[in-house]
Amino acid sequence: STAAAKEKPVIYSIVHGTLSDPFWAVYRKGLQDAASAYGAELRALGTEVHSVQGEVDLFNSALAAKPAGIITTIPDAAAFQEPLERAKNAGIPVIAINVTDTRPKAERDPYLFYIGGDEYLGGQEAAQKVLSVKKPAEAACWIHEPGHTGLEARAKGWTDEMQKAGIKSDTLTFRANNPTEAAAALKGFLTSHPNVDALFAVGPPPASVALEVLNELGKSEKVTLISFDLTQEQVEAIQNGSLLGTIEQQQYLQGYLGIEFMKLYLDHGFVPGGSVLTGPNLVDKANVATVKAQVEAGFR
Amino acid sequence: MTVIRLVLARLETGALLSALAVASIFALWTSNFLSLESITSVLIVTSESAILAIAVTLLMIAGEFDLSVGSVLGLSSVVVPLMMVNYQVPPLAAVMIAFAIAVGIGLLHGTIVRGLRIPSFIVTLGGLLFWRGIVFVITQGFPVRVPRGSGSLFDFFSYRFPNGFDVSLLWLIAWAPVFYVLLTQTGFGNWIYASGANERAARAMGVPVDRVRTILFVFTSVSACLAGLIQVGRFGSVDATRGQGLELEVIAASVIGGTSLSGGVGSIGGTILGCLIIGMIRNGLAIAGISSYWYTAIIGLLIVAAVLVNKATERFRKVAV
Amino acid sequence: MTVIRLVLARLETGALLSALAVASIFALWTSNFLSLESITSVLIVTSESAILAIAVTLLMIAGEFDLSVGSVLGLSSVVVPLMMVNYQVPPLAAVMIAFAIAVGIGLLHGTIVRGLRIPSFIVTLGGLLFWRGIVFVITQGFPVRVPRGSGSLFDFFSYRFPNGFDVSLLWLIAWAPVFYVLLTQTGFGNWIYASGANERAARAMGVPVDRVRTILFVFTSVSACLAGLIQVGRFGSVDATRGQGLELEVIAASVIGGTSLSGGVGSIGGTILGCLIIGMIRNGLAIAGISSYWYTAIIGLLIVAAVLVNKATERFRKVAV
Amino acid sequence: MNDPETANPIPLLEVRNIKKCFGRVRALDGVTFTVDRRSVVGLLGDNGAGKSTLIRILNGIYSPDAGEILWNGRSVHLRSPRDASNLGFATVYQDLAMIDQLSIYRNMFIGREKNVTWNLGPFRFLNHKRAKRETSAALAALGIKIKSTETAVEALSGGQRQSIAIARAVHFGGELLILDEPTSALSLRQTKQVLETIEKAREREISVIFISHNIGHVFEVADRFVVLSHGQTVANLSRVETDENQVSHLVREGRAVER
Amino acid sequence: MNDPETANPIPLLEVRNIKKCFGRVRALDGVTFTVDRRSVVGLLGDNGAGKSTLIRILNGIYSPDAGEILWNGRSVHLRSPRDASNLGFATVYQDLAMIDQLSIYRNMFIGREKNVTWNLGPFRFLNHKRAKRETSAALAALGIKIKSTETAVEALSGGQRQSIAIARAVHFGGELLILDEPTSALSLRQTKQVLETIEKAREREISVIFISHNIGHVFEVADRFVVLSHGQTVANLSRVETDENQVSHLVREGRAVER
Ligand SMILES: Nc1ncnc2c1ncn2[C@@H]1O[C@H](COP(=O)(O)OP(=O)(O)OP(=O)(O)O)[C@@H](O)[C@H]1O
Ligand SMILES: Nc1ncnc2c1ncn2[C@@H]1O[C@H](COP(=O)(O)OP(=O)(O)OP(=O)(O)O)[C@@H](O)[C@H]1O
Ligand SMILES: [Mg+2]
Ligand SMILES: [Mg+2]
Repeated sequence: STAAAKEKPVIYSIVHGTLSDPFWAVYRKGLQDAASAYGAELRALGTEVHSVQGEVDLFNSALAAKPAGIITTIPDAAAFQEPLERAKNAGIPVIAINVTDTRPKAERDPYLFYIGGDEYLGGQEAAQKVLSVKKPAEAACWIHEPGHTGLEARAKGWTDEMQKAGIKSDTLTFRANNPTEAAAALKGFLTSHPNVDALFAVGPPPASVALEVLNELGKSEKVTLISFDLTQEQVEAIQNGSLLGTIEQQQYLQGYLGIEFMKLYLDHGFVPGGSVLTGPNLVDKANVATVKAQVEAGFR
Repeated sequence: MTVIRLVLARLETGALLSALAVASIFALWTSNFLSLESITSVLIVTSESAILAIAVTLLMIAGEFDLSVGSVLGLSSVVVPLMMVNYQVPPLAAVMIAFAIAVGIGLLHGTIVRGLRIPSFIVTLGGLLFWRGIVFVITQGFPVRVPRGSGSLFDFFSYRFPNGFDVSLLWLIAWAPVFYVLLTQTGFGNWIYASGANERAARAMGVPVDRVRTILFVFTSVSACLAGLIQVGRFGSVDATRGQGLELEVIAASVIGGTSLSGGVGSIGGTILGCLIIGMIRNGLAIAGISSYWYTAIIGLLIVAAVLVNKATERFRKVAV
Repeated sequence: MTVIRLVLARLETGALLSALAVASIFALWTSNFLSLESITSVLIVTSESAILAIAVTLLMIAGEFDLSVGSVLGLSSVVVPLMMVNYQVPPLAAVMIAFAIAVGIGLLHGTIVRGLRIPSFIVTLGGLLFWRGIVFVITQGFPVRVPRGSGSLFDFFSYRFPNGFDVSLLWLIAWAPVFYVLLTQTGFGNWIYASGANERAARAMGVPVDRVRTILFVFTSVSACLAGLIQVGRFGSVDATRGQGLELEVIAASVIGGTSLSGGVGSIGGTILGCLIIGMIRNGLAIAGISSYWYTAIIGLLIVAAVLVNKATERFRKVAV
Repeated sequence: MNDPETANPIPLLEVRNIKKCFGRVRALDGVTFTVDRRSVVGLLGDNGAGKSTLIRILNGIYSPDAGEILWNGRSVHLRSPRDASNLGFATVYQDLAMIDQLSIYRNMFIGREKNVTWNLGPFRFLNHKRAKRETSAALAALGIKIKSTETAVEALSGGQRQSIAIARAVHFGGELLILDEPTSALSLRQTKQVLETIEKAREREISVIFISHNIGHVFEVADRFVVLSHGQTVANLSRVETDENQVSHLVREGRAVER
Repeated sequence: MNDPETANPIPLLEVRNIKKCFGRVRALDGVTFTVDRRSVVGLLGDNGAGKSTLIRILNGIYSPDAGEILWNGRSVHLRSPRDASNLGFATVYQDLAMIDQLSIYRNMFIGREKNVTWNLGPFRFLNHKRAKRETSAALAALGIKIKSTETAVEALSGGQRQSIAIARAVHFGGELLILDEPTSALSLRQTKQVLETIEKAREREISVIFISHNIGHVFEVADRFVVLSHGQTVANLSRVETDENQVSHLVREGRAVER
């Protein structure tokens, strides 16, 4: 068995944000579950704050460790071009997850294939869901980490879709690390924009703050709130109606499939025909009951 | 005349003028800034950050920094609900344990700074990373649901009255005078000023500088814990990033309130006003409808402008502590 | 004996010992730490941050802080490709404009600090927020890509040789000695130390403290610009968060390298070693595959430990600048 | 006080063979002398002789490399100025050691707050009024005129600062008053007052170590003259054994007159 | 130097009716005196009389509330110590103003680096060797013995520090040397050397303003005695007009003897 343990392939996973983010926690669980199922040695790394540069530096370090394979997000195709080429030259296979280079295969960065969702589509879907229940007088979308490419893409999907429907949508850029401050700012915004009756929170931290603020202002009815990703709090909010729904990427799959596909590639050279899409997936009152237990168990 | 002179002479006066200037700008700019809703939300923000910033101010007066407060706040915010949910620890016990941990962390920081003579900046930068890492280890990154059923306990930290005010304001009203008296009316307060203004002379005069600073490290950790608990009660869940970036903001509030980065100068009132100024700027801009990409830039401008008002009136203030 | 004494006496020696300690730990721990791949990637990271940290060190020796460097780095990184893409500005001109903007920002910060007597902490905290805000405004939050055709120009800042080394290392090798000579071999260097060690005495001795500091604010901005352009060259694109959080990291590198937060003490060599230490810790932990749970916590521990090695050998060093 | 016999053989303070090096500089290289009860010892020596270093050692700021300090006949280890002040030392340092930014009256009571506190249960609070009053009184006793005790020390003239440091030491003076060049910045008038204060201290059973380069001043008050040179005690003479000229010569040459 | 006539009626420095208040403290309340070429002016006064404040004004550290300073007959505005040193003032401040952490030789040349630089195209570099050599020479000229000029100033004794400050001022001394209590921490031997240095300066056509509380020392070298009291000039006497007793009395009482 010691020989088998030595055989365990080392697989790195690298993401462009802090793994202490709730989103990545679920992803990590997918990684771990698959790693123990398939006998891989997992090394999951993330930056301390959202940082493409920090991620590339981690990627370079991972290359130096000469692992069997790397699973990475590609938040910026240009920044990853050179490192990915080096990985290719070194014969280290790379699977992209979560965000990627969207160019056609011939032009894009050299990696095997992509497992993930599409942030922009997710934003659009959030807007469509809101539009399916009402036509907002004015809308807004809250990015808690301005400049974070994935979040910006979600916001853009929402804003574009709202604009198509002829609805003005503001973008808020308050940070949510200090929820009290964020709450005060959101209240200020809602005071100065009394017509806003649809709000898109691009992740769990702003969703949590928005739920509390709307509740305190007594505007839970008036302002339709929709969000991204899933936490227990969001599930409960969907159940009690204060949250219309949430878009998720099923990021557990990104982690689990990342390891699984990497193992399959390493053992047998399998490569799927195209991208494996794990999202976007809408969770609303209709299906929330089915995901609730999953959320509590850390799968969503 | 003498009264005016005396008022103008106080360190807090500059911060007060800055605060008034900021308030006037927003009151003129937007009609809603003086609404009850807006005032209460500014006060809630101010109370929370001031509870923390006051302790940080004392430490800065004594000539040291604590960069770890954000992480310690995160740790205590996470530990309490986690203990209650996962280990069925009774709420009160969980809170006591959190405070005990905070005391331990403060003692640890103080002891390393003092015993190993490593600059507090490095020790607490290490703390910033280490305690954040610990939060991550114990939560595995998952947000922790706050058991609201136990509302009764968290109400103690952050109950919201029907008129919109929050218990946190009462905490500040209770907390600030204690530190004010400590700083201005006790020998320990003397020692705080002396340690920061001239460490060598303070030692020569018999001030136990190391002990003073260690106690203040405990104060900052305990204040971070309290501020964390106040926040926990208000929002339904805590994630592992809670409190990130807070260290710079509380130092900024202190400095806006007149605290010197090189030690020896500062006041409780000034710091509270500094927190108020930051709170008003954030809230006022949002009310004024500046919420988008300009938001960050304009906060930067207004912070400098606020301190400018303070400086412009400084020459009237020339009385020693 | 005397040689050993002289070497031990230097400020850099402590940082060197810390660096060796960190390198040994990782070399023993993981087999790949000393591979070419690993060494080059540490050197790239070190060069980029050291170019910036050196200027920050000079400013800290002169007794001031610059918190805005991360934002200025972000701004100049964004401005160059943006001008090239949106306004068809020729690459060289775009780079010149970026440097001109950096000079302007440095002068502005220096002038506000000096003319309005606002603490540099506040001015550059304002700068941190303001310039970052401007980046958000001009990019609207989206990354900017560097036009490929212009590769030749950016190769000048960051070209990776086939053996893995990068031009940025040459920049550091060119940049560091200039500042080293400036600090140790010129009158201006004397003034830098004097301004930070005892501002009042420096003025009385005829040192133009304000001018010295203003020039150093320009240096930090220009260095941030250079570091930004090197990164643009390396990544081929910029996002709006580029450089966020960098201010604390470069200050930490300086302090690890022996720079005092209260001014008057510091060295170029120490700072480069400080950057190297941080770079090695990050790289080494990644190569060792430390569970991401513990990653952050262990960085914190190692930073404190690195400074501890430095301090443990301090008593051998007692020679003035 | 413990031993009120007049012919007490145990001196108040005994310094035995103290040594202290800074790197390769031997600041103190075997200093030995005693301070009797109710006596004023003049400590003399050229610049850099080691006088201030000795004073710092007596206050626990530096620890000696070798040697022993006996207080009332018992060996003591001084680890900080706090230890020294608990024993009953009160010192005016050559570099004064005051907190420039703080007011005069706060400087007066830093580290000595218990003298002006009132208690509320377990808590002790400063009595600012009393602190100011006592400060004014202490300054007046030394003949120092200062408008307000709320002035910051940094706003004072060199001599005024020095006066305050002396007032502080004298006010709390326990059993041993240590004055390291206390009159260097003082005007003639102030200096006279300080010399009188030293005389009065002796009358109040307080012993004094008095350092000065003005041998005339030292002669006005001291009972005993200890001369240091290059860190060594080169002379230890009682008033009756010597005269100003001999002492001057010893200080200048670092050794006795060749006979 | 501009005007080598011996019977020049224009004094080197003229201070006219200078006033300076700090809040409600009138530190200077109309000070007027002149410094002739090749003369030593003794500036005297009780503690807090305003002497150091005047020196700081002459160095552009404070700006006067009223009054005028004439240099070679022309009115000058001093905005910083740099201005003053460009005019040709060299000052020893009462609080010494040195950079403790830096070495002796660096302290010697701070703000005066151009004296020890070598040029490479447009760039100027410090010549450390020369700086150390010149420092050693300057110290030796004052009879100061210090092992290494690389020692940090903070490691020096009080008197050694003061000697370095004097050496610095004397070494660069332009046309006016301003010494604010330069001998307060010096031993007899050092003091003598400083007084001799003052004499020599006068011979080298350098004028001196000398502040001290030791009237004996002032009498050894000064040609003229200016006495301040409560910020006002209460006497301005040439050596021939007065004696030590009268000056002592003036300093002590702040006014002339009642006749
Ligand atoms: N911290 C230190 N580090 C290194 N050397 C020191 C230190 N303190 C004092 N010295 C050296 O020790 C010697 C004695 O210094 P000390 O201050 O005791 O002299 P002193 O007798 O008080 O002289 P003065 O009359 O000038 O005050 C001097 O040569 C001085 O340079
Ligand atoms: N920065 C300041 N702020 C307020 N008051 C000051 C300041 N500087 C000096 N003073 C006051 O001005 C007066 C004159 O002080 P100055 O230092 O000129 O006296 P001096 O003649 O040099 O005395 P000494 O002989 O003691 O050195 C003093 O009463 C002092 O308290
Ligand atoms: Mg001495
Ligand atoms: Mg004076």
